[in-house]
Amino acid sequence: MTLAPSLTGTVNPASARLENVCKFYGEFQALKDVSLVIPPGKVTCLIGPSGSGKSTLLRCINFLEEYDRGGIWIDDRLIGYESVGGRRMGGRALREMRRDIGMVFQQFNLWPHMTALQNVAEGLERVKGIPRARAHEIAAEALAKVGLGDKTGNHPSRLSGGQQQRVAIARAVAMQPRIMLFDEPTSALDPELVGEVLGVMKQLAAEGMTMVVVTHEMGFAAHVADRVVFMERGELVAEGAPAEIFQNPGDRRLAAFLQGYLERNSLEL
Amino acid sequence: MTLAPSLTGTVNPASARLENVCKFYGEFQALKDVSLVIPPGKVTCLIGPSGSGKSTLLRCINFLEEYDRGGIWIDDRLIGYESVGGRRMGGRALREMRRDIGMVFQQFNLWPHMTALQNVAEGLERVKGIPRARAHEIAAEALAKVGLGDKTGNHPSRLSGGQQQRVAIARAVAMQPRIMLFDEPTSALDPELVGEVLGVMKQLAAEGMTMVVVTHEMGFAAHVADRVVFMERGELVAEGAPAEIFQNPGDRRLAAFLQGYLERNSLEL
Amino acid sequence: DMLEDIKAAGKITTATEMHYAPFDMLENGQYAGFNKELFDEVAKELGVTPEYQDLPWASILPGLEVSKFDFVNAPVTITPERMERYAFTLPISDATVALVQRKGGGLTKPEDIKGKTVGIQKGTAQEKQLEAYSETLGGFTIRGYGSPDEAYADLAAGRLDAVAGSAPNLAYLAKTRPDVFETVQPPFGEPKYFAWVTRKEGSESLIEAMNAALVKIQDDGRLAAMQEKWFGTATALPKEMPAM
Amino acid sequence: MFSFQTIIDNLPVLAASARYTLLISGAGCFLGLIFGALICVAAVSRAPSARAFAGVYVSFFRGVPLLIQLLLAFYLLPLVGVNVPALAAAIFTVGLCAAAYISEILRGALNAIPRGQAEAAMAVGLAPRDIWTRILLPQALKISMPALVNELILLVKASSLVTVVGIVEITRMSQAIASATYRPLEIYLTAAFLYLAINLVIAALGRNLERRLAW
Amino acid sequence: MEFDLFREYGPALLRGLSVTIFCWIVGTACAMGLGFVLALVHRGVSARPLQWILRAYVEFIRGTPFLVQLFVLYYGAPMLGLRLDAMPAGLLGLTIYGSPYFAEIFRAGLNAVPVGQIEAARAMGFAPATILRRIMIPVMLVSALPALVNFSIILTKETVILSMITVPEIMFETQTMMAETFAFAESTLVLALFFWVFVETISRIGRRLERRATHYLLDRS
Ligand SMILES: Nc1ncnc2c1ncn2[C@@H]1O[C@H](COP(=O)(O)OP(=O)(O)OP(=O)(O)O)[C@@H](O)[C@H]1O
Ligand SMILES: Nc1ncnc2c1ncn2[C@@H]1O[C@H](COP(=O)(O)OP(=O)(O)OP(=O)(O)O)[C@@H](O)[C@H]1O
Ligand SMILES: [Mg+2]
Ligand SMILES: [Mg+2]
Repeated sequence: MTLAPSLTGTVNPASARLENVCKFYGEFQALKDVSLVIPPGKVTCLIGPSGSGKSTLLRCINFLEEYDRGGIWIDDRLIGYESVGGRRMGGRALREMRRDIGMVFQQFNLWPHMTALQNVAEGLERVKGIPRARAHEIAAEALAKVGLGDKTGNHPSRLSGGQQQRVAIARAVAMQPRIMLFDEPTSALDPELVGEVLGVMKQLAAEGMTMVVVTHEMGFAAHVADRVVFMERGELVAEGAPAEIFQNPGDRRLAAFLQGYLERNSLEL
Repeated sequence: MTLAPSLTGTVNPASARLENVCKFYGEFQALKDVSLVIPPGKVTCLIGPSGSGKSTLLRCINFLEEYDRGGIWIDDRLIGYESVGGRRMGGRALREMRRDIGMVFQQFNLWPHMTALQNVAEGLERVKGIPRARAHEIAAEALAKVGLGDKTGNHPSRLSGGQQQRVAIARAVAMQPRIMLFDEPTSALDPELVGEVLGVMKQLAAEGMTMVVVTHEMGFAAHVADRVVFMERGELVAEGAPAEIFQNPGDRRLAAFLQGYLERNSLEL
Repeated sequence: DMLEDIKAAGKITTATEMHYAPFDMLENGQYAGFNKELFDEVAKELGVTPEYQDLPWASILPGLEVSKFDFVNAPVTITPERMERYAFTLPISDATVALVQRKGGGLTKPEDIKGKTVGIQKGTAQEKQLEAYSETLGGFTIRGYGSPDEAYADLAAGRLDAVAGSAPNLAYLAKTRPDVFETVQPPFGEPKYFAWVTRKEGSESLIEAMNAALVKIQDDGRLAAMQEKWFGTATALPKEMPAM
Repeated sequence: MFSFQTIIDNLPVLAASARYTLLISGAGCFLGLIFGALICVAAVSRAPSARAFAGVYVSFFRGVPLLIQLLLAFYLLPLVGVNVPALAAAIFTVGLCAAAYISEILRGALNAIPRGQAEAAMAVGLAPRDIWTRILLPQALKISMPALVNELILLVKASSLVTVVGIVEITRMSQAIASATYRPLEIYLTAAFLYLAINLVIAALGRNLERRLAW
Repeated sequence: MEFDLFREYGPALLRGLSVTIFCWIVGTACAMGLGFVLALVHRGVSARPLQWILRAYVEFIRGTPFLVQLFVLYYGAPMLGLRLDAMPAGLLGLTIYGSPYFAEIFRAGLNAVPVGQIEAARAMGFAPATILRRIMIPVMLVSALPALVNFSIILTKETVILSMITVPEIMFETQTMMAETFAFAESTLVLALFFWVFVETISRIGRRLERRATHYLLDRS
């Protein structure tokens, strides 16, 4: 299931920088002064308990969620606002920035009225302006690579959970973004597929795509990530190379979070 | 996050028996002559690749999906049809059977117009006839037990993925069914919560509830399951105690499926 | 027999469309008009109480046919075709066709409308007369309307040069809105009359009794008083069915 | 030209006639919503006979103009020996007709509700009545609220057709006054404002409910 | 029943029929177009004053009877110097009258499109017009089509009111026939039959469109 170079190509990776990002839902503060540098061409894994704000953070990076304070820069260009605390950015400019940012949603968000193939081809046609026939070719290839060669004609309602997730991944990857945001991209996949999808991601990483991955797969974080970021209750609590985070979890909360993970995941009885 | 006995009580576990169950989606055969006995009071884990028919099988057990051939018996009562190959069962009888069967869906299927609390209380009120105040009490307790004590008033749209999944679990568990169908109940949960939810399930198992769990958590299958069933392409390929399945995967496809799982899930570098 | 039934019930039920001033209209929500006063008198002569009902024209004749009421006390122009289908009383009013124009509209006599546009309520006996008149005059445009109100509105809006209708109606219109409308004298065409109608079956004796009452009311001067009140002038009505 | 005096003089009579408009449209709305929901349930039922019934119902009540339905109720029913009072005939006809439209609106809204919603309810063991009243209809109501308000407003205005059975409501009264005073513009505008007042209340209620149903 | 009548009045009725169908097609298309634009403006513009004007327009037009609107447009507007012929006035009237209803139906439909689907398109850098055309409209139609068909059917009946301003549509011609011949039962029957066929045709087309729009939904049981 490795994607051919024709699909991913070699991209010019983008960097991202977050400074003091705050996000409120009414009274509730989902992000508390998050500052973070996402280096270009590296894999950054975001781990943390449920409800800690991982998805919110990811959604702020492509400005699907409007952050309330602070700033997020993609390659030194502020996203969403004209200046920190200033007016909202124009639609066209935002759109241009988003073309460089791919995203795989936690709930997939496939378009129900399109087949798997159309879901993947749509962006190629409409955003990249690739002619229909060629777009369908690329889409079919991308779907075959995630093991869905025989389901290209199925609508999402006629796909299993894991199949839907793979369509979502193919849809994002086929667009060849410069930075990719994955929100739990393997949650619905079986171990075998997890392995293959992680393989794809490793390959993308190797080709230099910047990646931010929210994941509960500690194994993936440990093996693929260049940096691991641990969040809790909207705060960035720990950050470091996988070795630091997993072998010497200095923070008490991080240690508690990781505890018991290993024992549960062994197949020995 | 262990559920108090008051919530789960000690249930009278139900058994289930599948015989030559076939399910077609148009031309596509999703289940191929599946025969399986689910012993009462035991945990049966269903594993297998994405698209192999696990969800379909689970949905046939409570007849949300109408199977086309064969029969499924809950405690020796055929579900869905009056006799094998006969007429559809009456609505009332089906409803009565379903009251004994709990289900946690792969996509949660929370009711968006109700708060987390109402989602859990609804069935208690309407199906079990528990008075509103008491039902809310029980629901609040159940939510607190899955770590959502502070989110009872949130609508699903204002919950994170993992929080939604926990509401779905609380909704099913609070009904105290005699047999429970879990479709990847921990897919959206972080490792810490996975541990806790598995704890709840272990407790339920200990209290004698029959459980059928579709899972990609091989660790859980290995540690909690009494029986493990491996499916592929709609077929039941292997079945046995966890020790047999995981330590001596006789079947070639099963072996391939399990391979690489362990290495990926270690945190060593 | 209808007369016996009505006498036995002590009342006569009728229907009319209560917006055809000055015959049938609402004054402060109450039914009023020449028609009502005249019918009140006729009912008194018959010794029954009248019951009035407002219905749109579209459901009046169908309602009559399924006996929802006994009588149509709307002013219906007597024509040969209608006489084949319904039973008419003696005339209750003149219905000869006349013209009304915008105030200061420049028509001094009916003949002036040659080459101009005239509005008329569709399907009325007056429409037929107007068509005949158009032929004799050598042509003017006729526009049909669902009700006279719309024709008057279009006259005020300037799309029409004149509206044709029965002389009493138009006289009342000009009297009520002298700032907007004025009549064109004199009426033209053959003399026509309004009368009331009912079903044919079983109505001979009823019609006879009503005709007798109408003649009596005219003879003792009550009719003339009502005509003065509502039309401004009194004119004698035929005491026998006029030849059509 | 424009005479406010005419308006002032006739407003009380017109306003009084509004009670029929209110009565017929109010009762009609009520019947329409209830029957509409029931027809909608039938239309998506798994029983072919129920579906067929809903199909014929909608086809008849949408296909035949309300005016003619009223005439039928008023003039045809007596021929077969059913003599209903005009007001009852009017309310029922208006309500049954609205139900056809409302059922279609709700059916569309149901299409937008994910299948898993009803499945979750069935899995919990809710009875069909509860599935409809607690899970499906509330969501359908939210989705279709603007279209439902449309329908109710149309119903208020359609209540003017009951004049054919001899009920003098706002429209009829204004026609009568217009032809007595020869001031149709003034009178019709007044009538329009009465309708507007009623409909603004409905629209405001609808918006309020729509906001409350946000989740 | 005297069906000989139709030999004499047939041609006029047929003419009326085609006028009705013409008015309906043009009026509905224009009203739907204007309504869609209104719904988009409502959704896309957050400026308070504009929202206010929009609401006022919708509630005002929706809240008053078509008869009165048409009356004012045709008989009242000349007082202000705007004199339209019957047919243009009728079509303009239908457009204005229908637009707020369609606007509300479209608004409801667009609101029912799950946000996630729009977000997915936004995240990929789709232009707003593309999102509208490729994602929102197809998904919106699933819930809105029955209501759209509903109101289009209602408009067939509102075209009857155009008879009031002398547009020679079917009601106008039938009234003529009715007044001249007293053939009430026959006329009513003809009218009913015509509308039934007309409406049935529209709902058939609607159902076909609906089947196409919802083809991806699974049957619900
Ligand atoms: N619209 C909203 N209104 C109010 N609170 C919200 C809203 N959306 C999210 N939240 C809250 O914000 C917090 C962060 O949510 P987020 O989805 O970012 O969590 P997460 O880290 O992705 O969790 P998970 O691993 O469960 O997906 C949660 O506690 C959630 O309840
Ligand atoms: N309505 C449908 N029409 C056609 N095919 C369907 C339909 N629903 C499911 N399928 C197919 O049936 C197969 C089994 O689906 P199912 O959801 O049971 O898989 P699964 O084992 O649960 O997979 P996953 O782990 O990805 O959730 C899949 O290949 C899917 O594409
Ligand atoms: Mg999340
Ligand atoms: Mg599944």
